[in-house]
Amino acid sequence: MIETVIRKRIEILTDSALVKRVTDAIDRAEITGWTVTPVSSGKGREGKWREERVMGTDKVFVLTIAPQDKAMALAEDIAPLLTTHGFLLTMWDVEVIRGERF
Amino acid sequence: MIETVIRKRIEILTDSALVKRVTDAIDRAEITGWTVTPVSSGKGREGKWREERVMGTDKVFVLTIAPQDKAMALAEDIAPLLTTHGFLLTMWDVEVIRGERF
Amino acid sequence: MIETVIRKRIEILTDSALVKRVTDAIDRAEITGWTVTPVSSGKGREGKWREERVMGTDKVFVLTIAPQDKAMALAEDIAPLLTTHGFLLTMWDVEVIRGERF
Amino acid sequence: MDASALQTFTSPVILFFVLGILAAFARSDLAIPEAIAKGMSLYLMAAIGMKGGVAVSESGIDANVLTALGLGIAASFVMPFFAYALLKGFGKLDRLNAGAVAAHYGSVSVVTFVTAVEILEIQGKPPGGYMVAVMAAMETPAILTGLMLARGLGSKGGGQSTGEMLHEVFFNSSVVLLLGAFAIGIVSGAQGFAEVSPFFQAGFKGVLCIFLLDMGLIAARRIMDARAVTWRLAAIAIAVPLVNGVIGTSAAVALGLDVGSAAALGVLCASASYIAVPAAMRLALPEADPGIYLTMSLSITFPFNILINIGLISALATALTGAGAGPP
Amino acid sequence: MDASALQTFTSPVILFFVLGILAAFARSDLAIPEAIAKGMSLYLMAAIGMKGGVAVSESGIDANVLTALGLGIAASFVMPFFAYALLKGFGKLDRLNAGAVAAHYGSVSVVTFVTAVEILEIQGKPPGGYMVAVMAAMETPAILTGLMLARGLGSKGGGQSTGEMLHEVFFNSSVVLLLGAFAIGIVSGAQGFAEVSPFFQAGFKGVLCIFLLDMGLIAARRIMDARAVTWRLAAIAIAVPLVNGVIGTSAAVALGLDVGSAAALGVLCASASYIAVPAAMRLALPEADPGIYLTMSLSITFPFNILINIGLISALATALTGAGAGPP
Amino acid sequence: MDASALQTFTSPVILFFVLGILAAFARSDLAIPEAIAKGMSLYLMAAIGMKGGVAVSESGIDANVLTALGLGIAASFVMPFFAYALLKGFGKLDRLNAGAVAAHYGSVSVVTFVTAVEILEIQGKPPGGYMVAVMAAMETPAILTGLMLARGLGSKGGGQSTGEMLHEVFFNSSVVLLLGAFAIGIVSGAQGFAEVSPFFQAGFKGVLCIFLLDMGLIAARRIMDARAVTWRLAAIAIAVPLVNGVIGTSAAVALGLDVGSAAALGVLCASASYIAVPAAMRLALPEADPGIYLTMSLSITFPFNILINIGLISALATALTGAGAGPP
Ligand SMILES: Nc1ncnc2c1ncn2[C@@H]1O[C@H](COP(=O)(O)O)[C@@H](O)[C@H]1O
Ligand SMILES: Nc1ncnc2c1ncn2[C@@H]1O[C@H](COP(=O)(O)O)[C@@H](O)[C@H]1O
Ligand SMILES: Nc1ncnc2c1ncn2[C@@H]1O[C@H](COP(=O)(O)O)[C@@H](O)[C@H]1O
Ligand code: NA
Ligand code: NA
Ligand code: NA
Repeated sequence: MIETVIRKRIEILTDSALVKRVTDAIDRAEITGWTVTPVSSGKGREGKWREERVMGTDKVFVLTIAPQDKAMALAEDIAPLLTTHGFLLTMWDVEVIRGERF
Repeated sequence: MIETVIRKRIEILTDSALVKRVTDAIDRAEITGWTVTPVSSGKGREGKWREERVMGTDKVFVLTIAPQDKAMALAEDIAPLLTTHGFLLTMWDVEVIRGERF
Repeated sequence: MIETVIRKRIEILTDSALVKRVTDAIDRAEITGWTVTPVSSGKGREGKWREERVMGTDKVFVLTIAPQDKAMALAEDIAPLLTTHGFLLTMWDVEVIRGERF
Repeated sequence: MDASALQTFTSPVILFFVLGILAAFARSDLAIPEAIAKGMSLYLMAAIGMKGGVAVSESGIDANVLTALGLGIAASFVMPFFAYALLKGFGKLDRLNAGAVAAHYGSVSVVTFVTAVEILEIQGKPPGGYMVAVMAAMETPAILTGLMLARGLGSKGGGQSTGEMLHEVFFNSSVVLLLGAFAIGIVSGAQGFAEVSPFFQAGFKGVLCIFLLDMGLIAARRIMDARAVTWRLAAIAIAVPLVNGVIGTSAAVALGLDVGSAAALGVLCASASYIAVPAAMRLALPEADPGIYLTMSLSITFPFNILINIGLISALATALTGAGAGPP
Repeated sequence: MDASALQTFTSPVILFFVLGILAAFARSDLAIPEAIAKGMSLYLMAAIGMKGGVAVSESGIDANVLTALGLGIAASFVMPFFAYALLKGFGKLDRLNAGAVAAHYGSVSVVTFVTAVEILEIQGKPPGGYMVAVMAAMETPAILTGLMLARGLGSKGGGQSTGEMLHEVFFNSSVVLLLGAFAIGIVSGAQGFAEVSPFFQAGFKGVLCIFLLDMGLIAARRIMDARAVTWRLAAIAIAVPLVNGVIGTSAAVALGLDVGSAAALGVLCASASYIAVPAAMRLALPEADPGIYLTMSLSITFPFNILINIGLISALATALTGAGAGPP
Repeated sequence: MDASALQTFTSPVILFFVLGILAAFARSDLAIPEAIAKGMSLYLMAAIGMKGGVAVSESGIDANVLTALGLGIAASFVMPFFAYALLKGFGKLDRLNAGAVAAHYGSVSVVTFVTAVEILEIQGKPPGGYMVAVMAAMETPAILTGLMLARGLGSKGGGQSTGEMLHEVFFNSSVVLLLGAFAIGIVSGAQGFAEVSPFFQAGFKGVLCIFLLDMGLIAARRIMDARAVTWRLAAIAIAVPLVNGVIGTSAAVALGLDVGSAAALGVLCASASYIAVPAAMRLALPEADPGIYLTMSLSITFPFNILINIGLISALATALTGAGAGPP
């Protein structure tokens, strides 16, 4: 049977203009990589938003797979941004194949 | 160390024309927000679909982070839609930072 | 109360040109369906990539919900592709409603 | 059929559609990004709406306009009954799916209409500008008939409330854009249109080429994946547009429409919706199977109309009005 | 106002904007794909930039150009102070939000400018090509003033470093594309432009129609969802463009600009950014509420300028220069 | 080089490419949405294909066409050997990556060709319409040679089956669209093309401007992120197009092609694929490093060809044919 290991999957909802700050933090945490996926619209405390690509205030998800310790270091590092910029961070355990890559 | 709390993450695959029914249900469950992400194509019991934006029969994911009780209330509320419209609902536990927001 | 069952959610990051190989594997594992979602950019061992739709080297996520045994069969089946093509596979347990569909 | 029918098949518009079909059957990975396809469909509706409005601002509104409008609306209401009977009897569909499919055949396809206008213009029989308004008016009634047939009178089914439903139907994006652009055409007139005609007029046929390339790809791919459509249903998807086309054209000629407008009305009757109605059905009749109604309307009726039926209807209108004799 | 004001309302450009607003209020699902909207906005900037550059390559650079540039930059620096005072006093905003909103009113809206140029050209008062460079130059100074007002001198707030911030502001995509295309227009001149004018010139108004349709939809939907904007703020979103427009136009006339350029400068002063500045504010003042600044600039000031204020400013410029008497 | 070379640098097409490169180096956030870029690339292929087909429908097929086709196909098969030797020897790549890169240099870049045609037309040396078919025919052979070099004869590697591979290669979207549009051009001829020429012809150069803006951005950003490309590989990415261009042009002139067609064939030989071949390599040689082949072909060879090599090849063709003497 194929072998899997447990890693943290972290997903961060962020303004697309601020992706670089998040990925810089991921690089600082020495995580091997990240993936950005698009987001269409949403609602939060600040109301609804959608179709804001023209205004440059649209959002994306940045997701990264990392071992527990690096994941926590990353969360620690970007916690201030969560508060000032209203980012959303969720993380949970996933099984990955070829865990030596992460 | 940064503090995290456990919340449910619910993801609902729905026709993009029906997003409003799902988000209305989320609002009814008094969950603080939701995020919509795009979907490209898929296959289910009714066969494959793709590139259906012109036909208006394309799909999206609606995701929302909520405490256990509200999550269950939401699931209860939209269960009929799952059956009639063939929606897909998955949910799992995630750690979030700044849990007081959800 | 509404009834949920536990299933595996598998997400595979793959080149969009190779989606068919992944979905063929899903069909072979006799899983009921799959959903493809878009990806914008990323960074891995091979460096950054983005906006590569013109070059046809862009990526997508293929996600599928399956019972544990079929999920493992699928993982087993596409493990070689993970190595040769640098795919990313994560999987975790989720609750689903109307579990008889999966 | 005369030389003009052949001319159709050397038009790039039709040839790009054929290219799309062939590419899909050859399993090529050719694909137009969805956002581009959606943008082109909005463009085509805005352009056809404006052009119609400008034409009406020139010609004014006369009895013909009202005749065509009345005929179109009546046809949209009534045609689903005929289709429904065929679908339940010969086609062996249940009530729900028969009603859903019938709605598609009562309603109209914007792109079929647009392609017909191009072909009729090449053949020297341009339809009246008001036909755009007729088209917009024909989108909706069939949806109501189809729902009634599917659900039975009175019952509401698992879908949404009727008020919500009607709102969806009357304010769906294609109706709003077509009628909105039509109104803009009327208000701004030929002079106002001149400013924007390099965009809306000059680019029109080229965009239609690429859009039909995409529709060819989508239609052919869908039929390759199709499982739900039997040969009986396929036969209906050819028979209904044939019959509806003949009836629509004949009625239009009988009521005095000119050759181009009569042919256009015939094409509208013959065409089956694959944009507005599928979306409405997902909302109102979610239990109906898109695998049936989309495949029939998009993958069988649509290509049949584009490649064959428009030519037949045009020839019929010419024969019935005796217009073929004069110079085009 | 004279006949030309009415003419504005029969222009498709304006009518599509109105259609967008009405469709949104009717809760239609009409929507332009985001990628298309973004593409159109890039197209409009490239085209207006090039056209400006070509015009300057013909006319050369004279004292007027420097006057207009100086006036525009000064206005962009200074206008936020006036808006800030009003927003804090009458508008009851806190310092942070008042500064963020003020930055929007000091900066400019490309689409408002583009629409004004179209209207002024219809009215026979085309502004000088160099006004594009003035517009690009006016985007940024107001951001600096707004930040200073919001944060107080010296403090840095929770945002990014000032260096990073300045880089963002000077190399943001609209400044780069406008000035880049402007430079290309100057280098390639009328001859080079001729090659590409079917794309950049002929298509321009049509693209502007569809883009304004989208802006109408977005502006109206935003105001329907809005909660953060009080009547006081709504009043400010009308008053500031009125006052800024009058001041800008008068100053431009006083300094000797021709009627079209003076009106264009007035419109730039009156317009509020809803592209470059909101993006900069999310970076630099993340705690400020986009629900306030976007709704004010996009949903109130922008439609007010398009539908009413451009006409007023044009009339004012004509009156002040006495240009209305001669043939257009 | 003469005045016409300078003229190239005042063409908006080239200037927008330079703007893209500069904007990326200045770390501006300017970006074209992917869907738009993809749509433009499809548009360019459809348009160039049709134009070529129409030209052939006018000129007919003669011996030159077959000469050019044969020469192109032979070049595409043979050129990878030379590149492979250089890449393994001087470039120090392993067999796998050397084969993958070599395939790129044997194949062609559509956009390089399109840009060359624009430049050659400005210089009064338009290539024959059939060169589009030559281009399409040159896409594929190099892929087969490259795979053979990378894998050795017979072995199959970790990739897909050869049948699947060949299908991919012959029905990939650019081959299908180019050849399909070429066939449409032949069938519909100049008359059919006239209907759609405002879209496919008039808009062409403008779309090319924006597309090259995007390619400039992408090429420059990729090289800023690049790590896998050594100075040896960078030198090869300049040397190969230089040598291939000279050989291709000389052979074409020797075989009697006219000056424009010979230059176009030289450019095809010099150009390196960054669309069809990278996609094929991901499928067939997934272990090869895209960081090497994409960076070399897209970020070094492509700009070198656009900015310098097209001009050199054009001058060479003129010198060899003695065509420079006559009026353009
Ligand atoms: N740790 C990670 N977390 C999330 N995505 C990753 C990670 N590592 C790699 N990726 C994604 O997988 C792609 C291929 O990775 P690689 O094969 O390492 O170049 C990258 O471009 C990223 O999109
Ligand atoms: N409970 C939630 N579940 C999912 N997404 C959320 C939730 N709350 C907020 N969001 C997303 O986060 C964005 C910013 O939220 P806020 O800062 O509360 O305005 C919203 O626009 C949503 O896209
Ligand atoms: N097992 C599955 N895993 C992931 N997505 C699925 C699965 N089954 C169905 N779907 C998605 O749900 C949509 C509707 O499914 P169905 O109602 O079965 O046709 C499909 O088109 C897929 O996008
Ligand atoms: Na019909
Ligand atoms: Na202003
Ligand atoms: Na080559």
